[in-house]
Formats: sequence, structure tokens, C-alpha cells
Amino acid sequence: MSSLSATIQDVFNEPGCGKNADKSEAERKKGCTKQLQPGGAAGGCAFDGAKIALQPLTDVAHLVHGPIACEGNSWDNRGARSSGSQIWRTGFTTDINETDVVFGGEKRLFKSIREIIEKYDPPAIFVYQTCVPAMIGDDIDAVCKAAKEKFGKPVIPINAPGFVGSKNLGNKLAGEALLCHVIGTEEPEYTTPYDINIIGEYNLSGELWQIKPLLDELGIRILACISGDGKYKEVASAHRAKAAMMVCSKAMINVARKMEERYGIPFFEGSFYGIEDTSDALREISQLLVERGADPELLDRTEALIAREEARAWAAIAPFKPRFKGKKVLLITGGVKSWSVLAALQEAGLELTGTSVKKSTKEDKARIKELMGQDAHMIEDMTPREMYKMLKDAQADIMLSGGRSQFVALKASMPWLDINQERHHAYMGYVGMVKLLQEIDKALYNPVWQQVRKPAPWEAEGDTWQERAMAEAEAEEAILAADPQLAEQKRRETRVCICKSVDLGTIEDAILSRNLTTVDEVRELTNASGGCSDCTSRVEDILASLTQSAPALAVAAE
Amino acid sequence: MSSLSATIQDVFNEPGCGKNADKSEAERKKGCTKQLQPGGAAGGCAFDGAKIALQPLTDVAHLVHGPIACEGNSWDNRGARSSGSQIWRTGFTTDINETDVVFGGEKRLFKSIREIIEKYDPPAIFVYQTCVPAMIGDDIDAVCKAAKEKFGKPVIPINAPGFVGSKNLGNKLAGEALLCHVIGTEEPEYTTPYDINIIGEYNLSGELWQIKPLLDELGIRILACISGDGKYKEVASAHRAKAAMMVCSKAMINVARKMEERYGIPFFEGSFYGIEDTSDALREISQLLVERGADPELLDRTEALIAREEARAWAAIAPFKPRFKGKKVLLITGGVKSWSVLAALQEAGLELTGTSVKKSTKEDKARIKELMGQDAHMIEDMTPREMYKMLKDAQADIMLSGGRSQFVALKASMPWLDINQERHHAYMGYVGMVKLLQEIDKALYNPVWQQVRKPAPWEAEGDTWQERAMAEAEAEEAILAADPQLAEQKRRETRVCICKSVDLGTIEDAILSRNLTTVDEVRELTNASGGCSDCTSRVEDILASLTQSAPALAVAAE
Amino acid sequence: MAEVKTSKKSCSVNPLKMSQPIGGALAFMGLRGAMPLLHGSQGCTSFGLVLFVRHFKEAIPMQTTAMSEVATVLGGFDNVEQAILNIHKKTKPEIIGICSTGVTETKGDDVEGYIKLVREKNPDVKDLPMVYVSTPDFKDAFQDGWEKTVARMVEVLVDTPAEGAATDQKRINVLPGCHLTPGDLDELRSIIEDFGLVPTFLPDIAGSLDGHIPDDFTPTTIGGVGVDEVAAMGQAAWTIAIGAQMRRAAQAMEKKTGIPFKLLERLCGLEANDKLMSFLSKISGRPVPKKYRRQRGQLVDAMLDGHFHIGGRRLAIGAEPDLLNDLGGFLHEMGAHMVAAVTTNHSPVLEHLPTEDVLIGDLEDLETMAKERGCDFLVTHSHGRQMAARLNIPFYRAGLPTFDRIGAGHQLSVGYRGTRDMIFTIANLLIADHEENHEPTPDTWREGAGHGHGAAASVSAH
Amino acid sequence: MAEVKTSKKSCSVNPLKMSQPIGGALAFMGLRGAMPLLHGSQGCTSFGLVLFVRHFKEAIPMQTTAMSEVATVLGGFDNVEQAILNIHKKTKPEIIGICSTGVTETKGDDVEGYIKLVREKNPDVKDLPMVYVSTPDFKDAFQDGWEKTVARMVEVLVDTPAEGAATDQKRINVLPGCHLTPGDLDELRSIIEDFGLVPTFLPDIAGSLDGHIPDDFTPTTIGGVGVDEVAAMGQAAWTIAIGAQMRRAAQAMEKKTGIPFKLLERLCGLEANDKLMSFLSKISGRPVPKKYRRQRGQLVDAMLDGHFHIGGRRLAIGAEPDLLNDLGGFLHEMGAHMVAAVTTNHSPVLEHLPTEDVLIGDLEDLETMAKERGCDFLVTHSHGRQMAARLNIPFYRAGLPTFDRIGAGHQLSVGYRGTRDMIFTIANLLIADHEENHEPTPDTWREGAGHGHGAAASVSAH
Repeated sequence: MSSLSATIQDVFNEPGCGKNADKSEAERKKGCTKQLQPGGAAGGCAFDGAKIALQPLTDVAHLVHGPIACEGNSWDNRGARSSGSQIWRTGFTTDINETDVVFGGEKRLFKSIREIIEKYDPPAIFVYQTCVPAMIGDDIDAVCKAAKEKFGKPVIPINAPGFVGSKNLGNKLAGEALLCHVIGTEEPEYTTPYDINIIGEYNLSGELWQIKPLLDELGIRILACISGDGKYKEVASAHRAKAAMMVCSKAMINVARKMEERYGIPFFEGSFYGIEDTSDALREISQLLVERGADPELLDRTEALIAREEARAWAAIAPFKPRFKGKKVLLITGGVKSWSVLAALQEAGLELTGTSVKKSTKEDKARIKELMGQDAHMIEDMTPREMYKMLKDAQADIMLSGGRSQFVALKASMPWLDINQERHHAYMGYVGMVKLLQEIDKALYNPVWQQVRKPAPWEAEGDTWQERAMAEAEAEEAILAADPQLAEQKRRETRVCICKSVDLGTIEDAILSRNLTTVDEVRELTNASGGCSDCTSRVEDILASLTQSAPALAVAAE
Repeated sequence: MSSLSATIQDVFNEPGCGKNADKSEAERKKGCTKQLQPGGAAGGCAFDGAKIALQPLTDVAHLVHGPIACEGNSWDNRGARSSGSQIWRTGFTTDINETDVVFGGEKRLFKSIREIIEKYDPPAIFVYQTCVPAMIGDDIDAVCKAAKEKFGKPVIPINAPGFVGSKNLGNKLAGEALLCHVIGTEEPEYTTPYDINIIGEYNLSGELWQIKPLLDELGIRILACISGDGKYKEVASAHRAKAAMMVCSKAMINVARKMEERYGIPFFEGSFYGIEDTSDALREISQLLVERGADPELLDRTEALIAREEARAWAAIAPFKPRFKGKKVLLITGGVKSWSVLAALQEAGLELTGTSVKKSTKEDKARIKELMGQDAHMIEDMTPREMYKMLKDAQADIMLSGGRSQFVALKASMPWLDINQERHHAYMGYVGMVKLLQEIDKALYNPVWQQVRKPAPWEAEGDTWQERAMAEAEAEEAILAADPQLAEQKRRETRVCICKSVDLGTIEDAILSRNLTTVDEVRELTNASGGCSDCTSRVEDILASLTQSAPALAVAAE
Repeated sequence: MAEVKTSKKSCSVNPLKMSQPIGGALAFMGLRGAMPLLHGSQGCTSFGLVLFVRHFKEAIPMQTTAMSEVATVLGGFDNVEQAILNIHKKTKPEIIGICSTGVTETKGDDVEGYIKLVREKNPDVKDLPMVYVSTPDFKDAFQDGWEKTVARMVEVLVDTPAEGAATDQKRINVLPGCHLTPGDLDELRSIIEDFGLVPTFLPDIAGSLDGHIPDDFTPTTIGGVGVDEVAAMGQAAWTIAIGAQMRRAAQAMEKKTGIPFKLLERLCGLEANDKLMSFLSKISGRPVPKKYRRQRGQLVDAMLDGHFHIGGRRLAIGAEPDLLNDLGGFLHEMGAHMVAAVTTNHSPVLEHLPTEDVLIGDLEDLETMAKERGCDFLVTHSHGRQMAARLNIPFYRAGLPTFDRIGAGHQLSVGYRGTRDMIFTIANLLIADHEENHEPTPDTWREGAGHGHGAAASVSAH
Repeated sequence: MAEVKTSKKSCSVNPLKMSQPIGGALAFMGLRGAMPLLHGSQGCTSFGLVLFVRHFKEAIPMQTTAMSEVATVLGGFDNVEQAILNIHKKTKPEIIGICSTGVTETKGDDVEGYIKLVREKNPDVKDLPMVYVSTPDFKDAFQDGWEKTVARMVEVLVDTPAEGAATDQKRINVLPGCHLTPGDLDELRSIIEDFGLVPTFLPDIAGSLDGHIPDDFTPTTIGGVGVDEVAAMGQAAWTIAIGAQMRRAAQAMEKKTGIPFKLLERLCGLEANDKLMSFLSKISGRPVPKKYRRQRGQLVDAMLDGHFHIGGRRLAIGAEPDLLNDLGGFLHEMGAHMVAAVTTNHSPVLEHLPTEDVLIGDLEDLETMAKERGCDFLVTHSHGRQMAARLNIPFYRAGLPTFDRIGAGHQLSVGYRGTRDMIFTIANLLIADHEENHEPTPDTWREGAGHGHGAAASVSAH
């Protein structure tokens, strides 16, 4: 456990993280861990995060050491794809019982490893620690070591029990496990000056395969993808790559940074979502490779390919323009950078009425404003009803979001497109972007919306529950408008820091009463931004507004 | 039309037909045509019969010239199978409209042929005449001839419009068309001393493929199968076979006989249903081939194969014996000779409580009696209720029959197995026989019967509708038992000749009053046996009983 | 607005169409104790019989006048007479329904006259209800046969109410098109009854062909609506006609009895059922029962769940006009693009279909269009199985005949619940197709986009 | 009589089992305005939430006490208190249902004690209904969590009737097992109401998870049975418990209120529904409505039509005990041979299963057995999809989770009608399999027999 704590500390102290770069030293130490709010939390645990990050490794047996809940309730529910082995989709768990809880589960774990090797003989086994065995003191590192010696096969402990923190932490702990036990342990059969790693890409819906053919065409080899459609041996020999790309999901920043540190593999942070981003990413890859010794003609070939694919993509997008004229999109997304697809959406003629900025950095926000203008709604954190009101107020024609908010859109009879994990389609690269627009077109023009928006025969026109909900919300607003004191109270109650449940009023009071000027000071005093630090930029906005003018700006509704 | 009449007459005058052999000269002339009873007929028309006989030819386009009913109501509903082309399953019809009826449909027919050749280019087109174009005088022979000349491709007229007679007649007219237009028009690429034809086998459920591997093993080639899984070229060069087997369905006896006549191809009538029959058929094929010049060692190889397959089959059947002990089977079948499968059923331990003899000849009946003993119920023609009573009285555990009587069995909650056209399984040969027993086992032991026999909760035990129906039937019997006069009247009302609706009393009166001794005389006087002649053996039985003893025997209930 | 085209071919290939006499025969099967009789050669009946047996998996009553070649020339009086007498003697039907065929229409038998003569000559059948309909095979199609037959039943069997006779406000007549299954009729009956109304269905194949076990080995139809009940339909307050094909019968009813009618062209889909509910609520004076309010919510939810899978699918559909309108219309409302549509005959509903063109043609036409226009979803009767296999696209069987699956008689499309369950069935079929045929692979990266693009292009052309 | 075996493996591969806390959580979702709360780390809730969202395609209310590593050591009082207060403040639930997890059971938190203390400390929640159930993940399975939770609801929420209080003869309690879908409950409700009885379902996930559109963006359950209605269940005349798992709750009800109960182990199949009809007829004093008489006939007919296709199939089935008993039993009655059966935990129903042996194990066990014993038909939840693909055998999804198809919440197995439609669905699946994988070819002539023989041999061993 002490080694786990150390690892966690280490992960928190991540200089490669864009978010951490914004943080003070003290803040950084505190790290990314979210102190979760009982009765108000959502999202996966650290184990979940670790498994998400590693399970796309296709030829590895992923063994979950714990009671049935951890694997039994969740296995085979990822959208990643494999071009080869399917063992990654097999659910392995020790399914520990009461006796194990009393007497310890190490023996069962060891036997489980043996059974897997005997029956499936995978190139490696990843063993995931979970809360209950962690509590009873099962030492999975020791068991894995013993098993590795006994069976002569890599058995990798992934020490990220759920209760140590959030999914995000789990991602990073998974990366640490790779760094510690896997990367650099084998050698590739051969190397080329065109070998790269892609880090933090999971091949959801097979979207890596929308990029790989382009790299193939350029003669660039993905030595290892961590972890989409990846193989154990590839990851084990990933240290021989010439360059790396870290996809914008920061889940595995520690892996990219430490590989640079240890093996001198330069990396850049890029994205394959959006046409320009894809081009930029291809350029950067080529650039890095050339810098590391590849023939500079690669750059020309890259530009030629980009020109061809962009032309093709824009041509494919053109027919949508007349169909998208005047259509408004609300983009609510966590995993993918909000602005990443904005350009293509706009190029296709869609108007962006709002986008979420929950996990966006200051730079992200600036770029969004640049793209969308100052009027863009940036959504921080909303209740379903607020989101519904937003949809209505913004008069959005379609919402793009992850699965979690879909029910708001759907129950509100609003076209919706899944752009997160569970989506059916791959939206990466040039082709993926076109596909995204097609799907938007499909959703927008589906006559089903006219149908489901019709009031039931027993409802008076204007008396659907949605309309009642809107009316209530408007009535509340009217009351607030008529009662400035109440409005002010409401405004001050707006939660700025979700993790620590700190409201706007508290922060403003602290800033004004003590003349605070930095986020660190605000945190010191109010605990705001003391959790996941997603709200840091909001606190900055508050600081800015208060130092500029006395009357504070409404932030959350902006 | 006159050529059609001639063909029909010719077909009726079929010396190769077992049934006709029993007939007098005059009778024979009258032929197999059924004079159908309006409001009391069932079964297909001549067109249906012609199509059934020829459609299994897989690479031929079968074009139906007529209104939509003839093809639109019926296409792609045969259970035959093809190992190659699927064009036989394509529905082609001229779908003639009112204008065609007024102005004639020949032009449409000709254009249709052209369209088919342009789009599908089959090796041949068969054109089926139907009633309406026959009535309006469309000359399909002329159109086919013109098309053949124009397109340089065989276009074969099949002149069997529905109203000329029964399905059985249609079979034979189809055979005539082959004899007249197809057989002998091409030459095989090569011949061997082991070339045979199989005539009248349709490869339903792919059952020919249960025999073909055995022939392959013996080095015997099916030069042409008419028509199951057949190809046009094979049939066209069928005249080069050394021998032929006519399967027991007499549908194409004219083809077999005339090919013997014209090309000297000896044939025998055999069956692949049942183990012994299969062995006999294989023996006969080999024998005929050896007689025609094949190496006599074929006989030994045939015996060896028979021995092996029989042993295998009997071994496979053995496990059923204890399961079938005491189980009673009621066999009601038209197409397949009733006694054909009896031996295997009995060998498996099943008791036969009855079998239908509707289409059986005198010899068939004798053989059935031999196999089943004198107590066997032979069912002539029954109403559903009578059949149900039979099922109950005979205490049969399962009924094997064609699809038409299935509802009686099923509604009576009686295990039932389809052994006619629409069955899902192939029952030919050794393997097929075992399959049949498996299917019987499956049906017999399906717990569904216990379920569906339970009375509904609102029915008193003993008060289901089936029981009420039985009670009514028994009450009627009791009345008859108590009233000899009424019983005699009922007995005399029993229909003997279905086609001509002649009852037992009429026939008895005729025989007794005029001292008749032959079936011909009876027909002359009463019209009995003047239709399909299925009842000939019944009339013979009546003649026999009346000449032996004064009190007439009940025939139908025997 | 759809352009209605007609196939120019001489040869119909892989017919979608079935003949109208058997459409008429099926309508007669919705009467209690009925024996449908086709006036034609025995094959005319035999093919129809086999078709219905294979579809309903039931014993089917259907007879023939067994016209021989000679009889067709001389005229069929003897055959009609014999058939009627034989049927009467052997099966004691409550009604005989007679449809002509191509064979007897070519010569032009005067069957109405024959019947009159048969009645005169044979006192036994003097009062036996008999209805004759002219349904030559070489004109029109199955749905038309049903349409004409039901209209004729109304004309012949319904009594004109006495002057000033009171109408029963609770009673309504329902004239369902042949595109509804027995299961649909049962569902509709439940819905109507839940409003406190008492429906009489003409014809009522739910009563006769829903697969319930009969009370005896009766050779005629079991269940169905009785001739006496049909006679009394003039007492009802309203007639509901379902499908455009039933306008004719509804008008005949109105003409004969003065009963107003409501024509519902569709019963599949949200809006269609909203209309039904509103109408039933209006004429019954009762609010829509809670059960249906919940079902509506469930349907809306199913539409939302299902639109992800059905939306954007390129539909090839072959069906008779009213079924095409009902199912095709609903699938359109779910976001499917009706890019290939084939039907059997003209109908006023065709030009309102949400598609560019609809062809009166056959399944070869549909297959060609489906191939050329990149369809990835097929809806038609079982005869579509060959083209579905060749095109390797998912296939939802709808309509008669459905001979290669069981339960066709209980397949639901009407009502909120029926529509809901149909969405699930179809969406799951499409999901399975996606899994089997469209999972991404390293080699198919450009495909998805090309395909979808076609969809967008086609939509924009509308 | 089936021998109940337990898998001897250390490593569970491809779990069939899900954990009991989420079984408990689902039961709480059948209460109106409920918020299920898992006392554990946030992953415990998150996995369950995702599972239910993917199965029901609905927003699911479910919260967590978000136990951190430190909290698990120190004890979870603070987390429980904060969670209750937060939930109360933010979502205003009518009831909070709390299930423990492995995390909190390992340490052994005294949650009942915590709740008492929270009430004392926080007057706001003093009277807020809260039910706690101990459901450690390392014991038992999903069904057990449901079983314990419903029993606990009865113990905590049902009022003991006052001495001599009159029972309402029309009212009956229904305690459905977790093997029934929302659709099943709706069907059952209709059936019971058609006998003039007024059922109260505990829990009533039909009201909350049937996919109807909510009346607002409510964060707790919408619909379901209200706490007040549960309290009044003591006034009913009878309790019907469905599935052996519900004996415990029924006994708790009897103990608390004296209401007699009828346990119906199955509701799928002819006999099972005959029993239901008989019982409802008896307690209501009414004859079985005509609708169900006809439906029974339709079911019998469907059984006859379906037995041709289902009969002789060699079934591999994996399900929790009551679902296994219900579906497996019915498929046996249709002639399928239950040759491989796997379940999640012990139950009295197991040894009566019509199979030689039933294994408490996982889907790897089922796959191995299915392969060794030549199964050609698979029934289990969606996780069977991989083995179905590997074995290339037809796969009928039943049970939770069904995440790769839509409409799982409306999948019916109860009632004559539900059983009938299930037969059609399954038979058609098997027909399609026959077409795709078992059409005869010139090369497969010996196969059919070999295969069938195995079937016969296996049957004979029973």
C-alpha cells in the first residue's frame, strides 16, 4: 500500500499535464484527486479508470481480483475493437467469497493465474487490484511476482483499487504499471526511423483504423498504440519508438512524459478529431520523425497526403452546407476537447450555440471564444432541467454529448448524437469527420422529432410536461427578475467548485474581503478548486471580473 | 389443342403404369383423369403437376404464361434443393392482363422470353401453358418455336393447362414435354458403362444427396436425374444412360417406359425409402448396369457397401428399440408407398396400427397385410372427425402423414410427423431412415403433448372438445348398433368411389341385381372407378365378398 | 409526393402480387361458418389454399367449382350448382362466398344468374346466404379482391334499418383492410372495448384465423362474424374503416344504412394511433384510458431508442398499397429513407407516400432498385427472402404470405403497443445486421462515409 | 431431478453472475420517488448504473456514499450521513434505499446504527423513509440482493393492520421476482385487473422502468409503488409471490399482516398460466374472461406450431435460478433438451429442473458444456454473445443485462400471450438458424443423423 501511495503522489506531481502546468507547487502536490461527495458523485472509480486504459490491449488476459461486482457487473462493455485476439473481451475475475475475505485471497489469485495460463496461454496477464482485497491486505505485487517466476510469463499487477480515487487517477495508475512492469521489457524484431507510439488512444468503434491507413501510406509504423488494438509485445518494446503522439485525452500523460524522460522519445499532444487537427497531428508526427532522423522528404509526402485528404473531406462536407444552414448545435463533451471538432462543424455550416467547458483549460476556452465569438454559451455544470432550458433558450437543433446527458435531450424530443464512448460510429480523421456530419444530418432530419414532439391527444397544445417544466423555470426567473435580492441570493448560490461544493458567493466574499488575487489564495481560504481543479479557470474568471468591476458577473450562466 | 388432346390420350394409354396394368382395354383408354367433383375436390391442377415435375430442374427458367394467380400465388414454395443454379426458384410469369385476354397474349409471351434471355441467359426456358391463355387460343407451341429460332436457345412448351385434369396428369404431360422436346437433343461430353438416370425424384429436402454419395462410391454416375437437382443439358443427353431407376412415385412412368422403348434403356421401379428398399434399389441398379456391360465386380462392391451401410443403419436404429417398445404408429401417406418404410419402423420396435391405402395397388395392400397382419387398419378416405376417432381407437401414439392431415393430429394433440413434400428433413436411404426414426423419437417424447392435452382450467376433466367430439361419435355408433336398419343404411352410404361419388349400396345393388363379376361391368353400370381408379381394388374387394358370401362386408371401415 | 410508375416489362419476375380471388376468399374467411368457393379450375383454389395454410398454419376452408376444360367452354352453371349443393350437404355452411377467377371470367359466366337459378331449382339452398363477387385474376390484385368482397358483403348481407330505428350509440362497425393481421384485429378490439364500445368487425379473421383451437373438426370457418351479426350492423352509430381500400365498403355501408364513417388510413405509428384514440374518445365520450396513456409514453420512448438504428436506413419495401402506406409511412417517420418502393396496383394512397417514386411492379424491380439505390433494409412478404439473401441486407417480413416463419397471424403493427414492439423487432434486426455485416475492420475505413453520404444526397433531393 | 454442482475453478471466466447490491438497488427502483444508495466506493454504484442504463435505456437514479480508502478504514458514518443529507437536499426523495457493498461489509459498518444516528442528528430526515439491506458483494448474487431487499421492504414499510381491521377482498399484493421484466409486470397487472382485482406490486419496476416519458426531469424514480401504498398492503386479501425467491418476502408479509400467500414459481408456459388463471378465478369468484380463453387456445396452437422447431434442440442456458426455472422449464416443455445449465447461486428450484445437472458457475463453464454436449441453442443474458458467436449457435437473450438489443424492458414471458409470442420469437430464431447453418448440401448427408442420434441418446439417459 505504501508503494501505491507513493505512486499516487508521483502521478499527482505530473509536470507534463496541461492542467498541472496551471497549478502552483502546493496545488500540484495535492494532485488531481477528486474528493468525492457522498450522495452527489457520479463516474467510475480508479479501478474502472485503470481497466479502461489497459483493456484495449487485445492479447492480454485482464484478471480482476475482487468480489463479483467489479468484473461481473461490467465486463465486455467497452467499445474498443481488436484486429486480432479477442481475449481482452474475456471476463476473468477471482470472484472472491466470504472465506477469501476472512482468510485472504492471494491463494485464489495465484491459482486463477495458473488456470488462465493453462487454458488460454496469453502473452501476459494483467492483475487488477480492487477495494476488498486491498482492505484485507492481499499483496498482488507479491502474487504477480511469484506467478511470473513460476510460470515464466509476465504477470503485471495493476494497483488501482476503486477507493483510491477517480477514473482519471486510475488511468494514470495504469500508465504507471506499464512504465514499471511492461515498457522496455522486450525488444522489437526490428526498428525503422518511422516508428511511433500513439498514447491514450483506445480504438473505440475502430476509429484508430481511420488513421492507420494514412500512416501506412506514409510509411510510418505504429510501433505501439497504448492501448487501442495494442498487443503486449508491442507495448513492451515501445521504448524503441522514435517519437510519440499523446492523444488529447490526457489519461496517459505520465506515460508520454516518462518515456520521453527515460528513453528520449519526444512527444506532442495532438488530436485526430477534426480535419485541421488531423492534419496538424500528421504534420507533427512527420516533423518529429524527421527531427529524429527520418528522410525529410516525408514532410512533402505528408503535405501531399494532407492536401488530398482535406480536399476530399471538404468536398464531402460541401453538400451538407445547404442542409445545415441555420442549424444550431449544442456540444457537451468531456473526453474530447470541445473545440476539436468545432471548425469542421462550422465549415459545414452549422452554428455552435454552446459548448461545455467542464474539463477545458483556459487556453481551450480562449480558442472556443475565438471560434464561436463572445456570445457562445459555455456550460459548466447543469441539472437536467437547466440543460433542457439551455437547449430551448439556445434554440439548439441538436445536441452532441456523451451518453449520460442523452436522456435530457431525448426526453426533451431533441435530436442527439453520441460523441462519447458508446457511440456506434468512428469519428476520427478526415473520413470520421465526414461521418460525424452525416450522422448529424441523419439526426437533424429524422422525421421522428416532429412525431415525438406532438402533444398526446389528451394534452392541450402547450400543455406538455416539457412546456410545463419550461413554464415553471420561466416563472422562477420572473420571480427572480422581480426580486433582485432573491436573484442575488440565487446568483451567489451558484456552485463554482463542484468537488468541494463551494458557491460563488463564498468565493466572492473571500476575494473581496481579503483582496485575494490568485487562485491559490482562494483555494487556501475557501477550498474552491481544491478537488479536481476543473474549476480553476472559473475562479480565475471570478478574480478577473472582481478586479475589473465591482458588480460580479454571472459565471455559470454565461 | 388437338395435339394436347392426343398427348393426353397417349398418356392415359400407359402400359408401364402398375395401375393401368390392372385395367381393361376400355378402361385404359379412359385413362387416369379424375372427373373432379365441384365443391368436393382438393389438390392441384394439371399445371401444378407439370410444374412440380419439372421445376426441380435447377438451371432452367420456368416461365408461366397466364394470369397472376398461377405463379403469383404459388412461386418458390417447393422443398426441392439445388447444388448449383438458383434460377429455378425465380418466379417468371407473363401476368397477363385484360388487354391480353381480349387481344391474345402471344406477343407478351414472346417478349417475356426475350427479356428472360437478355437478363438471365439460362440454358433453356420452359413455358407453361395455363387455362386462360389456353381458352383464348394462345398457341404456346408456335411461340416457343419462334423464340427458339429467334434466340437460338431451347424454349420448351409445357402444355398442361390446369383445367385438363389433375396434378397426376400434369406430371405425365410434363414428362411428355421432356420426351418430345428435350431428351435426346444433346449429347453428353462422355459416357461410361456406369451411367444411369433417376426418374421421378425431386430432391426434396436434398434427399437425393443421401443416395448420391453411395452411387459415387460405387462409381455409378447419375447421368440425369429427372428432375431433382437436374440440369437441362443432363436431361437433354439422358438418352445415353445405360439404365434407369423410376422412383416409386409413378409420376413419370411414361418417361421411363418411352425411354426404354426409344433408346433401349432398361428401367426398374424402386424406392430409396426404407433400408431394404434402398438395398434392393442399389442391387437392381448394379444388376442392370452389369447386364448392360459394366464389370460384374460392381455387384460385389455393391453388396459390400450395402452390408456396411445396413449394419451401420441397424446399429443406429438399435437404441430406439427400447424407446419405441409398445409405441403405435398410424401411417397416412399418398406419395410414398405405405409399405415402403414399414419394415424399418417395425425393426425399430414400432407397432403399425394402421396405414392409408388410398393410392395403393392391390399388391401394395397385400404386402401391407403381410407386414402388419390382417388386423391392420387400412384407411381409404376419412373426414377429419373419422380420422380423429381412428387415432383414438387405434390408440396410436403418433401419426405420420402429409401436411394436409396435420391439423387433425395437432388439434387432437397427437404427435405428428410430416413425411410428405413440406418436411424439413430428408428421409431417403440408410441415413434418412435413421433420421426418420430420430424425428419420430423427438415427436413421441416431446413433453409438449402432455402440456397441450391438459384441459383448460375452465374445462371439467373429460369435457374437452375432443372428448365431446368422441362422445358424439360414440353416441352415433350406439344408435347404429341399436338400429340395424339405420346401420345398414349408413353402411350402404359409404362412399367407395370418391371421384364419381358412388356409394357402397349402389355398387352392391348393381352387382347383385345383374350378377356382375368384373370391375369393368361395375363401372359401366355405376360409374364407380370411372375417375382416378384409386378405388378399383375396393370394387374388387366388394365383388369378391359378394361372390363369396351373401352378407356384404364393410369395406371402408376395414 | 411520389410519382407512380408502372413497370414496362412484359415478363413479371418474382411476383409481389397475388390474385384477387384469393383476396376475396380470405375476406369470406372472416365470416362464421363460411365456405369460400372459387369458381374456376381446381388449381385456382389449391394454390390459394396452400398459400393460406402456409401463412396461417391452420386448416383452411376453401372449395372449387372444379371447372374442366369442357365446362369452361359450355359455361359453369352445372359446376356452380353441384358445388353449392355438395358444400351444403357436406359441410352445412352458414354462408357460401363465391369468387370468380380468370378461367370463368374469360368466358363470362353469369354467376349471379346461376345462383338465382340454383335457389329456384333447389329449395334446400333457397335461403342459404350466398355472396358472389367478380374477381378475375387478370385484373387487379389481392387487396382489390378483399376490397370488392367486403363491399359486396355489406351490400348483400347488411339489413337496411327500419325507418326511425334507434341506433345503438355503443355499437360501432369496424371494416378492416386486408393489411391487418388477426393479431391486429384482436388488439384493435381490445382498444375499442376499453372505451366501452362494442365493435363488430367485418370481416373478422381474428375470430377465425387467430390459431385458437377449434371446438370441433368443423370443415367451414370457425369463429368470424356471423351472418346475423353482419345483418345487424345497420344499428351501429359509427363505422371505422381501416385502410384506403375500405372506403368502398364504408360508403356502401353509409349508403345502405346512413351510418357515418371515419376512414383511418393507418394504424401503425404515433400520430395514426393518436387519431384513433381521439376519435374513440370523442365518439365514446370517455377519456383515453390510463393504460393507453402509458403505452403512448412507451411508444415515444421506443421511437427515441429505435431511431438511432432505423434512422438513415435505406428502405426497400414491397407491399400492397395500404400496407405499404402504413408500414412504409411509419418507417419513414422513424427516419428510414424509402428509396425503393414497389406495389401491386393503383391506389389513392400511393402519391402521398414519402418517397420519390413508387413502382407498380414485381420483386425483380424492387431488387434492381434496391441494388442501384444502395438499400440496406428490406420489408416485404416472405418472397423477399431470395433477394434479401442475394443483397445480404436485413429483411423484415410483413404481409401475406409469410410462409417461412411462424406466428404471422399474430404479428402486430397497430396500436401504441403494437407499433412499439414492432420498433423493437425491427431495430434489433438492424442491430444484428450491423454486428454481422458492418463492424469496423482495419480495411473498411472509407466505406461508412461513402455510404452515409449517399444517404444524405438522396435525402436532399426530396 | 437435477444434480446441483459447483464449479471448482479458482478463476471465474466470463461471469454469469452480477452482484447482490445492485439486485437490491433495482428492487428499490420499483418504489416511487426512490433513490437507491450503495454504501461503497463510487465504482460500486457507477458499474451498476451503467449496467442498468444500458439495459433499460433509461436515466437511472442511483447514488453512492463514495467511500474513500481512508473512510473504509475509519468507518463510513460520515459518508452515510453526508450522502443522506445531500440526497435529501438535492433530490427530495420519498425514500432512500441503502445497500451495503463488499467494501463496507469487509470492515462491517453498522449502517442500521448509522441511520438511527443520522435521524437523531438531523431533524430534516428524521421521518424520511429509509430501508437498509446488507448485501455484501462477496456473497450470493443479484437475485439474492433483490430477494433480501424486498423482504426488508416488507418488514420495514408495511404497516401491521390494526386488530380486527377489515381486509379488502378485491385487493391483492403481488411480489414479483427480479426475473420479471417491466413488460411482464404490466401484462400481469392487466390480467389481474381483468378479474376485477386491484393489485399492488412490490416492487413495481413496471411503473418506473417501462420507458414511459417522465412528467419532469425528476432525479429519483418516477412511478413505482408509493411508500404509502406499500404501508397499506396489509389490507389485501391475498399475496401472490412470483418465483421461489419471493417466498421470503411473502413469509415476511404473512408474518407481519397475516395475509396468506400463493407462491407461483413460474409464469411462463401453459400449465403455469393455467394455475394463475385458476387461482385468480378462485379468489375473485369470477370466471376466466373470454379473452384469456381465446389466448389459451392461441398458446396451445403456438406450442404445436413451435414444437417442430424447438423440439429436440439441445439447449444451453445460463440464468439466475428463478429465470432458469421459468424459461428453461418452459423450453423443456416445448421439447428442448436442457443439456447444459449454469446458474449463479443455490436455490430450492434447482434440483427440480428437467436436466441431469445444473452447475453454479460461469459462462466459460456453460460454453465448455455446450461444446462438449453438442448444444445448438443458447439462452442467457447479453454476455452470451461471445460464446454464441464462437459456437455459431442461435442465441436468445433473456435476463439482465441485455445491453446489445433494445426493448429488453418490454420482453414478455408471462401470460398465455407472452408465452405465445416468445414461442414465435424463439422458433423463428431457430428457423433462421436452420436456413443459415443447416440447409442440406451434397456434403452433409451423414451429419443430420449423427447429430439427431446424440439427441436421442441423451434423452434416453434421463
